[in-house]
Amino acid sequence: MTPTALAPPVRATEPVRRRSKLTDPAVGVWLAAAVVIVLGWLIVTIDGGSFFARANLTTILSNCVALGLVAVGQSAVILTGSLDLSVAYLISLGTLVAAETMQDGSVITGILAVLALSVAVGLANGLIVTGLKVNAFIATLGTAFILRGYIEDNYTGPAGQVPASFRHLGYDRIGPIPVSIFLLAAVAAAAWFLTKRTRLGHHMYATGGDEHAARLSGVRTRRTVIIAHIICSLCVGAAALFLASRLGAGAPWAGTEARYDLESIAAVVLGGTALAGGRGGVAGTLGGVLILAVLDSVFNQLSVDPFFKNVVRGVVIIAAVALYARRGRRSA
Amino acid sequence: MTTTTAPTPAPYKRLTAALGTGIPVYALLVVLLVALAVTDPSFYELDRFLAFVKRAAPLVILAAGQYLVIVSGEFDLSVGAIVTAGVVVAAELYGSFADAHWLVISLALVLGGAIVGLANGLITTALRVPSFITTLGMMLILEGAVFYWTGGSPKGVLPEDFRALGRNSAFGWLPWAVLVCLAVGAFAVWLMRRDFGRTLIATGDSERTAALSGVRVHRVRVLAFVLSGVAAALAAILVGGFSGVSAQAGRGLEFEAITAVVLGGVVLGGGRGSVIAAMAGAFSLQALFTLLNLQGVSGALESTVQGVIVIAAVGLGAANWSRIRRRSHSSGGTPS
Amino acid sequence: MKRKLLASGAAVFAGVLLASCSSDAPPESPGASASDSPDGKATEESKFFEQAEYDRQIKLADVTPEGPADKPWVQMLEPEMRDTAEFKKKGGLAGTHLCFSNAGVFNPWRQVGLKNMQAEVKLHKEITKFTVLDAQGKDDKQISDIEELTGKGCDALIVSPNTTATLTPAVEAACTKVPVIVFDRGVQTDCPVTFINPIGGYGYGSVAADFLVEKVKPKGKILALRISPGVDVLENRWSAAKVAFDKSELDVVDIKFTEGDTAKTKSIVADAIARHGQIDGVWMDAGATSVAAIEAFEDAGADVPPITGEDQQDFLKAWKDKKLTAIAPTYPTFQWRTPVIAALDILAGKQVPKEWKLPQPTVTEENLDDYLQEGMPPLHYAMCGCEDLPGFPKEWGGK
Amino acid sequence: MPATPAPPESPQESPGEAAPLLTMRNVSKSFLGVRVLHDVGLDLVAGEVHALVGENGAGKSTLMKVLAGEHVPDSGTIELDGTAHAFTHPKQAQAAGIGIIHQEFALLEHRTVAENVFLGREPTRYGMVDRRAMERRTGQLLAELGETGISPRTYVRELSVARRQTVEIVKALASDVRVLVMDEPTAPLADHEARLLHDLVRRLADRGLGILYISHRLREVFELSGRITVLKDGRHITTVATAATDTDAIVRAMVGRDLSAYYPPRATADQGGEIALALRGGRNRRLKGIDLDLRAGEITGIAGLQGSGRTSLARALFGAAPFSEGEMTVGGRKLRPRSPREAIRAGIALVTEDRKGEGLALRQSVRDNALLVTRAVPGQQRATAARALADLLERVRLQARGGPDQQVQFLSGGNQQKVVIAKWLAAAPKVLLFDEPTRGVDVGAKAAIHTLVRDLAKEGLAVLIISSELPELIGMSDRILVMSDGHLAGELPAGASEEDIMRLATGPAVEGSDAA
Repeated sequence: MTPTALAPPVRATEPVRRRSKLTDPAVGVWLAAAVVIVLGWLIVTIDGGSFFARANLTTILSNCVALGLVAVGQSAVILTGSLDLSVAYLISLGTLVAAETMQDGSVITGILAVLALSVAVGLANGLIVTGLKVNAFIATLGTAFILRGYIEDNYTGPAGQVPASFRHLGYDRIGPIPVSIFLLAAVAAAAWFLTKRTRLGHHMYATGGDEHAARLSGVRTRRTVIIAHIICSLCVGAAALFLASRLGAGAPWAGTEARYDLESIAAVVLGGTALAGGRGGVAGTLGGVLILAVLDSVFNQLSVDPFFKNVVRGVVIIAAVALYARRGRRSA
Repeated sequence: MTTTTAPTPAPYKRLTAALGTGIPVYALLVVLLVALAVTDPSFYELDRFLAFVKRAAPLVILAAGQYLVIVSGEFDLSVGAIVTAGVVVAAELYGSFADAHWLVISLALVLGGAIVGLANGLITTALRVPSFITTLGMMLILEGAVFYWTGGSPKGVLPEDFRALGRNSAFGWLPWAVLVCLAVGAFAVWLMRRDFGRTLIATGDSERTAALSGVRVHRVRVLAFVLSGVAAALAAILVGGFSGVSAQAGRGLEFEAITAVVLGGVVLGGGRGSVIAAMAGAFSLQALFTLLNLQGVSGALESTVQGVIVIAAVGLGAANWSRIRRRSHSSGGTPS
Repeated sequence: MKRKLLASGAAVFAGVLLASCSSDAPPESPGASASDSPDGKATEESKFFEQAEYDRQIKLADVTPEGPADKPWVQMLEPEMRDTAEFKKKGGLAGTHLCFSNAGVFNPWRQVGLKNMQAEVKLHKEITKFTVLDAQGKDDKQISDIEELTGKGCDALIVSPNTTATLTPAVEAACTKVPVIVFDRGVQTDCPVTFINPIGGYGYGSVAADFLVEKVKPKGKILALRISPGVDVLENRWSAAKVAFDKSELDVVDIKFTEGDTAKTKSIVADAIARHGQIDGVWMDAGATSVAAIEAFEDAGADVPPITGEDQQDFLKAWKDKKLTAIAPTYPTFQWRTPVIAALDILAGKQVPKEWKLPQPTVTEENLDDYLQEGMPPLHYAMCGCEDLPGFPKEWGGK
Repeated sequence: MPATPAPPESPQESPGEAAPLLTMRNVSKSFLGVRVLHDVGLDLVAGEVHALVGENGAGKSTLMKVLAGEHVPDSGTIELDGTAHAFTHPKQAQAAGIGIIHQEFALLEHRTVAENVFLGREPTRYGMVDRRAMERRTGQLLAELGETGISPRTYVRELSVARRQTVEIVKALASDVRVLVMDEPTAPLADHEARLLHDLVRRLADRGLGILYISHRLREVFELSGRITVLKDGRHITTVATAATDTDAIVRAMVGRDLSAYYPPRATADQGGEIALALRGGRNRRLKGIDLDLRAGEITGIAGLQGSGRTSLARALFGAAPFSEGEMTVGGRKLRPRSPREAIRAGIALVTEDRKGEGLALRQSVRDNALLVTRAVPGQQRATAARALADLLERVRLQARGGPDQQVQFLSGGNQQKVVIAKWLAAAPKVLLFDEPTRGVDVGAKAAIHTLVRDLAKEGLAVLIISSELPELIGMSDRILVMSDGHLAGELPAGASEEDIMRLATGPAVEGSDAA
């Protein structure tokens, strides 16, 4: 199986025969991803490394998982015209809750606990955005601060411990494919199904596209936004579970050090979803995530200076989005 | 098309016209200042208060710059990185030219800020990249580039004459930072009254209208970004002066600045809000931090309190105007 | 949605149980101490204070190290040597490939350290390849990095863990494939061939605290400035200091987190002075912001009270210029040289200590001048033991 | 005027013996303390077209939004088939069988027609949205309306205004409505499209729908409706059978006074003013070689169907969608504007058809809007404009409660249009281009604007008016150019008949995509 194996969503674009297939960002993103992979392979090979070595593939894929899960959730909210900056701290808290409940409870209770936490936070975000009409940017930034305070006040370091059985999620692999990819695939598929195939999904696109019009058409826009936030948090919860199984314990900075908040947004936009909402989708997002993961792996192979990495990442993100803008203009 | 909006009574309108959407922030500021007085009566002794203003200065300046960008309908997430870069670069420059005149270095920083802003602006307008992404990328680039250049930490020290602006006082009692802050504030207010300011807001409100009225929307926006970059550079000079070399001088400042602006009732998405309110937002934020320090709130809990208050304040602001905002389909992207 | 997620989750587990044909997970049990705080959300004491370890470190402080006094990075305290024949590299050391998984270079301490290590590698012709992967402070990435490195045919793997608890599984996995050397932070397993670190956080914290206890008059108000919560090394320093303060007459009036932000530090100190009238002593868990703290006192027109810092040049300079009452316990960066040396010893089959304890010198009034080096950058760490390394001082930013 | 709570029930007034399908009684609504509906009542019988007329601010839209469940009335009752309803969300109104066609389209540009039509009530199978069913049904509905040009899979962004209008109607029909409210459905349509719509409306009525028809175009009101209800200042003035009244009576009821002269007398003396703007062989993607002279003091009307290139011509002259070839001289100077800025510098002004999107910065004050052009393109007027603002607003007869500081979003359509005109007058232009100058403007304001435009011409401005409303065009223009398929199909003298115009307009023309 090649990396594209983690992309059932791509098929999304096929059954729906649309004139604008070419302008569908997802396609472009996956093409871009393919290009990046080929280039990466060339560069690494020239450098004398082996890009398609098992270890490397595994690394790339497992690096996709955490960011992928978060980004899928993030695309749900961004599609709906909102935004979530609280994901990073939710991840941290998630890993802690997971590790602690699993330590003196069963794995299932741990999972349930994390998902419950996620629902709560998502609900809070949604209510603040729709109820108090606080701009999503500020609202979720606020929740982020609140979570952060809670974490720093209650945790002074890694806490809890996940049972070995749960670790399989983080470490096992089938051939080069880490099983955690299937978690991502499952969640992504669910999210894709939800956004593309259900009424809720249609309403999400509508709300993101034109909140006023959607409301006039009888869409319960507030409810939609709230649900979108809950979906997002649930995906983040999944990411937290994965990280917990990978780290073996809960870490107060699991989410923040990796800057999952901004990274996920970058991935989503990289995946061709419009920040304004109403356009794009999960399929593209996964492509964006893959691109970032491949870049990282290439940097690793060439052991690029970590500071220089950031420069390249920044350039790539801007350049990619600039390209979409051009495509959009031509096709429009 | 017939009017879809309900007529509103005159006095109400005049009030809003006078205070803009900033009423809640002024209220918040007053409350916080009173709270400060209660917590620590000596807070209003001249030097203490000036020290407070001095401390707030960088954020206020950042807020002013950020306001220009936000009111034109964009974002600038790169200001924090600009501040960090500014401080580090200054130190690095002094590392190589130990006896450079402080004015030269400062101008170099301001120029640098302007260039970064220019890049942000051009990428956003000419290349049509959403400013959120442009400036996010710029943030990564700046942080990466600066540390790549300095190998992680600056090699020079900031001499006293450079630091005077951020640290010392004129006539022994009036901190230079306060003067700079006042100057920037005055300039910002003046600017917003000028043609540039008005066309800038109009652009943020309706880009097409502005364009069809002869506004060079791209140029106006780019200029906003440039000014924001310059403001960030000034903030860098003050921060560097105030607290010396630090590899993380500007960490999180971009969010603080945006929060401040939004606290000031400025609508993300553009076209709404006053620069004074935005700066008041910055003062409120700083007052909040100070209050939390003086109250001796457990270091860890501070951020929680901060989060709650920010949400509450903005929520209050939104609530006040929600009726109106729902009618004018705000481009802020927040479903209401 | 929730149901779907659960379902998918369950599916995954099923899949795992069936198809765990291969696992990079360690054999079993990640070592206990991640769970040594039953409720997990531990207060500093229960989680970060272990009496035994504390006593040990206090004792070690007075032990005279074995080895050349002029080369502290090869000295050892109370070593119990272990045999390493099993790791002896076939065909001699020539063409050795060393690998290093670094937590990151996100602060000057690590930057100086990394330079030390790279320079040390240059000293040894037999090392022909030195691969460094930087995790940029992400546990998840470091885990992947370690997995990746174990697949790169390294002769030995040096690990500087980003987090103690969370890196344990990855290191355990690596141990089964290649000799592992861990330094700076430990991991909760004894599988690495050797674990290199200085005396440690308790030593650091108590040295600083004892200094204040001695210099500050009883009932004196102490301000404790900490970088950020949750960093084990720093937590240890604080918990040790707390012990000392609790024993003393001193009154710790404020414990604040500066996040290493100098501006925030100045604000905090200024407000503390305003709030408590005066501050009689400042304890710091790291030197990064000590100069800012000093300035805050100056700006407030108050005398700088006894203060503790670290061996960074800017602090030492301020200390000397302003004739402060100060002390600088260190967490020496020369420890970054040791792993390379250790690796070569191991590959040569020489004995190495099971736990390689390095000395942890303290900068005091007396030896201040030895460590204050003209022309070195402000954030350079004096205790780098890098003076004899190739490229000094240029590589370290000095002139 | 006395407020008559419930409409007078007398045989000749309510056709069809049937009990009313919809009855609204004593509906009152206030915003921020201002009462905008006073005990308004209204009833609707199945199969009738009931016209609702009144000036802007009369409360038509508010009443409609109450019915749609967008506003919750302070008091009053709504009965459908005798069962009372209290709607709090559009969804409930929909469920009850009330369909609304808003004048601002509630369509999502980036979704397909089908997705739009079924938005909010997508059919599902096994929890999945049933695209096929959706598209099939949409196809049927479109067919029923005789609209075959639209595929259910097309994206709305690819449709012309007229077709979006159709989609809106289909959208309303998709949920089986019994009451259909249409708020100025013909406003964005050209006359022949409007006629198609009228037929459609009649057919819908014949199907037994009750149709509430809001419009400013009295002519169509008289063509279509069975009864007319007049609102003024949020009060119910009267409900009469259309057969039993005439235009003047209705206008009197609406305005409260006589509007004897709809159109100001045409100028005669200055027919031969010198040429202010000359265009030769103007071409671009939409325009195929246009020759045009605009004379000072003359009002030139441009007629044509949607997509005939009327708007494209105006935008090209204004540099917003420039000519790719052709010669243009403005005030004797050779200049083919490549940007609005250049055009403005040369003294050209354009009042666009999309007032809210292109004419105004809605959240800004009247002052800021009025001065926008002079601020953006500082010229010699720059200094004077700010000082002369008061006179300027006086001149356009702006009525704004809050004075120059009022946000324009709170002004009526008419006053908003006056602000737009003021904005351009501030820049002292020589050539004034109007695209649909009175769209969505109520009768009173219309007259004011017409007079103003005529005065401006008298003062020596060269004026060009594009309008889909032929009476307006004929009433205002000194000569009429008819466009068709991107070129000038012909020129007609003042007072030409609608038939002549339509003949030229619909001649060889092929309906292309909309130019707006």
